[in-house]
Amino acid sequence: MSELVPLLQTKNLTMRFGGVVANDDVNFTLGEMELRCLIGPNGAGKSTFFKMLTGQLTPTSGSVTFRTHSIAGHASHEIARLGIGIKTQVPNVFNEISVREHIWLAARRAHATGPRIREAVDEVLERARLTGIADAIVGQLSHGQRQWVEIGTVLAADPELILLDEPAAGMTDDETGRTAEIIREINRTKALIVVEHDMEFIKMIAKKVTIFHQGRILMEDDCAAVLADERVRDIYLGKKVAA
Amino acid sequence: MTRNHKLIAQALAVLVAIVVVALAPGYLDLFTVMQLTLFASMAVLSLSLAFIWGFGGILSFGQSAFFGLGGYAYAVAVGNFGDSTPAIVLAILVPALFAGALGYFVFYGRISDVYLGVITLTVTLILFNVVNSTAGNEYTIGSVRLGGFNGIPAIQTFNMPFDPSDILYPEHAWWVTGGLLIVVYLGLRLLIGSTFGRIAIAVRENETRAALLGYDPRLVKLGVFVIGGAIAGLAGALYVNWGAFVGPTIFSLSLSAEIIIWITVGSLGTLVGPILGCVLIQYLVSQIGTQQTFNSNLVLGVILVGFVLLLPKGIVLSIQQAFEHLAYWWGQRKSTLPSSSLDVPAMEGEKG
Amino acid sequence: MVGQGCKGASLVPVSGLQSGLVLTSYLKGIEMDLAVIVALDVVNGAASLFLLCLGLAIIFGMMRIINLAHGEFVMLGAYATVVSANAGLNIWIAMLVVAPAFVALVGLVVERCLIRFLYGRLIDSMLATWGLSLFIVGFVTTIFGNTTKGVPTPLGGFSVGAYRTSYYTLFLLAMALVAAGIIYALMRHTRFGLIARATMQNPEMAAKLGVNPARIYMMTFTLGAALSGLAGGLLAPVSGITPVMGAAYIAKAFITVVGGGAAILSGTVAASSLFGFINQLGAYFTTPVYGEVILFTSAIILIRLLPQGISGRFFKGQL
Amino acid sequence: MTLSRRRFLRNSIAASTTMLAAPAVIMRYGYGSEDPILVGSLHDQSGPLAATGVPMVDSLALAIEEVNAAGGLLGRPLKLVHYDTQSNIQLYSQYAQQLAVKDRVAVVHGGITSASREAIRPTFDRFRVLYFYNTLYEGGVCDRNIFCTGTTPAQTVEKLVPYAMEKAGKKAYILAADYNYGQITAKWMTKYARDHGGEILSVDFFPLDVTNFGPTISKIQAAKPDLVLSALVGGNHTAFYRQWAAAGMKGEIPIASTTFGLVNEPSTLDATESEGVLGAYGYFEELTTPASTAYVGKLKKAHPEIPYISELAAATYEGFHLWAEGVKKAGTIDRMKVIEALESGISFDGPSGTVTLDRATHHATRNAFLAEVKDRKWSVLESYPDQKPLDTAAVCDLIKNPNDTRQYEIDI
Repeated sequence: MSELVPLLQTKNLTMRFGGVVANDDVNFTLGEMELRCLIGPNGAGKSTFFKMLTGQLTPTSGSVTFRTHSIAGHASHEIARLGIGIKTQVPNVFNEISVREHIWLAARRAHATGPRIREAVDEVLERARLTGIADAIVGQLSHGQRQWVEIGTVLAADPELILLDEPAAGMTDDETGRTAEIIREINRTKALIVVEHDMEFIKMIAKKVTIFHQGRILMEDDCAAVLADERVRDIYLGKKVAA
Repeated sequence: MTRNHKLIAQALAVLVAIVVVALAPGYLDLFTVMQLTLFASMAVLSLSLAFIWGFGGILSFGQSAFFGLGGYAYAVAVGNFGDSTPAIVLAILVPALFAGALGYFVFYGRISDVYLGVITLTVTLILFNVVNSTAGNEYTIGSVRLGGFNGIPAIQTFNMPFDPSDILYPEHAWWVTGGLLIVVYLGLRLLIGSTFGRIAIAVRENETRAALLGYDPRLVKLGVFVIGGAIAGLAGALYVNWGAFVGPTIFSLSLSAEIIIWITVGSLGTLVGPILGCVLIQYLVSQIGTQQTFNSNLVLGVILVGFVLLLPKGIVLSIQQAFEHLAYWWGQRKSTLPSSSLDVPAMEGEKG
Repeated sequence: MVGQGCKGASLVPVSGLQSGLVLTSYLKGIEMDLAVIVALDVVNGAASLFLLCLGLAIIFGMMRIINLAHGEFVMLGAYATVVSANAGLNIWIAMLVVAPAFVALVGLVVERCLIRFLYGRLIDSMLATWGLSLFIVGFVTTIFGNTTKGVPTPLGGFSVGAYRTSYYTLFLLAMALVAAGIIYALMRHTRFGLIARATMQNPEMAAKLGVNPARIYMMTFTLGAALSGLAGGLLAPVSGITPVMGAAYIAKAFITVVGGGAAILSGTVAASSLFGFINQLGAYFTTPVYGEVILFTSAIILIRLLPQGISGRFFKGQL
Repeated sequence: MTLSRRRFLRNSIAASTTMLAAPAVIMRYGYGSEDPILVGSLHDQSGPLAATGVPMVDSLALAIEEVNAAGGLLGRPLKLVHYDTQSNIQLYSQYAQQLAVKDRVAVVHGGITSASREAIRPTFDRFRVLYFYNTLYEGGVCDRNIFCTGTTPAQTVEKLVPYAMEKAGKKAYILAADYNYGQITAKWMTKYARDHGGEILSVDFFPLDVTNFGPTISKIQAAKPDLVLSALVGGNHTAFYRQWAAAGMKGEIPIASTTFGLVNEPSTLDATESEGVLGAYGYFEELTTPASTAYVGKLKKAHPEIPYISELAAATYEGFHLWAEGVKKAGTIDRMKVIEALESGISFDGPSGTVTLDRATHHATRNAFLAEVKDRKWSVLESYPDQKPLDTAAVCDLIKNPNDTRQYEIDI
């Protein structure tokens, strides 16, 4: 995909916690309808990056631009209304609410009328294969099911940009395949950023991959090139990087 | 199916409540009716916190601040206007505005958890101290002296709307208070079922998730808090109407704590529970005072501790659970998933 | 400022005038001795507040349990002191040994019979301890009646210039420092302290380290109770001893501990110094009523500015 | 709001009540009026005010026993109906309704703080139940349905302040509890000090939960008064006397108080802390008149745990006997007839001497005494016979305005 029209752009984005630098001078650009994978070892700063994109953290310095809106430091709900949705790393759901209600809460922001909302809810339930447990209480579901509830919630909100933090974690092979399928399907109309550790999964979906290391962007290239890169292997094997 | 059954059961319960309220004065002696009036006004107060705590996830240690403000607003207004009609309106508006200001300060400052509790508690203590030191003649609003610790005595009670010469009899005061309790209960029930109520529950369950879906948790909580404040203010007016008296002890720490006790005893996350808990504890406290054998504190303390240890979920949810187990035993239910509770119970202690 | 000539001219605002007078003379810097005395009052206020809060802070900081029976623990400490001293025991032993030991024992029993069922349930634990506080008040009333003969303040007084104050003020300050020192050493240099700090920062981590959290909680609660008892013992000679005396302490202690934040020692020291300072100065320059109102207002502002308490901002991860 | 609709509402309500009222009539008027005459009592037996309330109830119970032993009133025995108000104003209102509406007592004795009295006074007015308030208070209540038998500032403070100034000097520093009693008493102290050429250096008020008096003690020293006048109230405030002594101020500046010793302060404090404090009340346990020793003997025999019998207990005892005298004179327990009998100048010779009810104010003309703490006991120095409630009399005339129900704040 082209980068002619940046959907999302960060400039010199930096986040410090006391003495710890979680993100350092990150310059990141994402085009409309692009699908990007983020990889990197634990502590590389991927989740912090996501939190700054969604307003959960205010960057120490630098800017985030979504289309024409500068969103760094804005409240989460304002950013969400602009059209950024996120599935966080740990299932982040409403435990005491039914699955249907859960999806409904997301769908009613995206659709104007009652019938249209109900339609959208049924559609998402079907797509995320949640129809059978639509009336169950989320807190009583398994970890994998809750992952799907969260993915469904993000889908129902119908955002322009979807951030997925480890969507396949804890899923069976079958479910992982289905997730990849859904991601490709979404990507026909929307942009996505996906954080994942599972290289097999990356291979299923990735076009372009960005590597985070120690809070910075180490490299950015298409999937095959990244996987072939010496430095990336070193990082994942825990060796020191000679760069 | 079960949802419909539940609705029918609830509608029946409300109907029974209306009939009981209407017929009570005919069958009970006057004192019992007056005592029920008190309990009903306190139950409205209980509902106000039950709503903001159980459905908004906001634990206020200072709900009595709004209750007291409502009581004082009513007393001052009725003393000046001579008509209870606008006074009741003010008793709702003043605490609602105050809750709005306090809520804005708190929620937009991202204060939560136990810190929120401390702020609400402290505001109550300030109100107590301030009102307590208004004994002098100079503290007069219109024609009403605030009276400091002694409070405002002999406050005019409710009259027929816009007719100050027609003061309500105790029986009528009961109809008004009991009726308003039902109205507040129904109103809250509808509100919880409405879009706003469902969003409020979502915010209670997971603020971050709600925000990431585009809901402003601060605004939602502020709305819940203001509604709770307004209801508590109404309860204050009803309370003053019952006792014809208001004093600064209405802002006391012990009343604030007592409301929390009512709700826990009755079951947090329900609306019926807090009403039950309130009436039960109030009745108990007044019964304890009629015996001389045991120190009142001793008895109340034992009961409270016993409740927390033996029925931590409160009466309503415990009974409901017992019924569900029974039903399960009789094999009447096939569902593999245990059903949710009547209302949505809050998960305390798991947050943060 | 109002001049001296106004003395006794009008009735109602007298106290305001007088505080104004004291303020001017204080600001003139003439009365050095008065300044010393006021400083002593302020330090004493902070030290008493610190002693009163420490037990609550340890229990809250490490167990996330707000012990609403804290005031009653203080009261039990005072009663233990008074009863044993009136029975002929040396006052110092009564204050420094009997009071903390007795209340520690009470704390141990309470933890075993009540608190241990309530870990992780903040609200339930508050309700249970509220019930406990009522129970203790009722129990003590049943045994000792509504009032009890106190013990006289030991040590006597001394003069600073034209002013007199008691040695006991200095003793309280010293005891606050000693208590802080002991807790610091305990936390820094013992195995219990190490585990306790780990528990404070991450309860799950501590459990993974193979420590039995139940035992740590039991010891912590007992320690907190002992410190509350010590505070009661130390305050017994300068307070009115009644079964309901605890009620006067609980709100202030609660606000101070939460204002201090999660770091037990630094947070409590900072918050009690700040609040003690504000309260005493407020009481001195205005009236005790406004002293309290000013204290409460500043507590609200503090929490608004620092939603995690003082230590959440300045002493993160410290003791 | 149209009248006709409202009237319809009222009518239909009335109709439904009559229809449903049948069983209630039986329940409500089922009690006969024979057998015991019920005497209501509302006093705090638990909570912060318990120390004050317990001796008052004991004293009331003793008085009832005495009357019963002598054959009762109007040939009927008396029965005490007591509720523990638990230091909680709401319970005062609740139990007041219970006594008035359910138990239908002939008279109520009770109320400790002025706030509790003001909470229940309208209830007894409304349900026409005679009410006796037997506590020392700030004065000014003007209501034909209530009799206040305790002392007011004109009876005690008026003696205490000049006496203390005579002894110590003209410059005084006032400490008072921060509620109505303290605030009004402080005004009276100021007035009496001024009247006798004295000067008030400062008036400081303290919330009831203040326990640290360090800054106050410094402030007092900075002001250098000859005398400290105290209207501090309750267990927490007792701390002042202890911290005062601890600072070594005991011998330096004398203290006179209108509240010290009302509960049992001299016996709970150490001699070094209480020695020399001056107080003036309507009764001291140490009075050696035969009536006083007999009363103390009986009460302590029945309730040996009472630490001290103060004016509060004695006035309750005397208040009850005054009511009994009124009933005897009226020959009925009918409220209005008893009030009229009591207004005819009824008096009773009690432990404090002769107590007479004043018709215009419904307060008591009674003896006052001034005493000093010596070795943890009061030593009575002066007695002032037949002190009239002049403060309340300045604002209240129930002969002229029988329908008055206000509590006046007397302009001083």
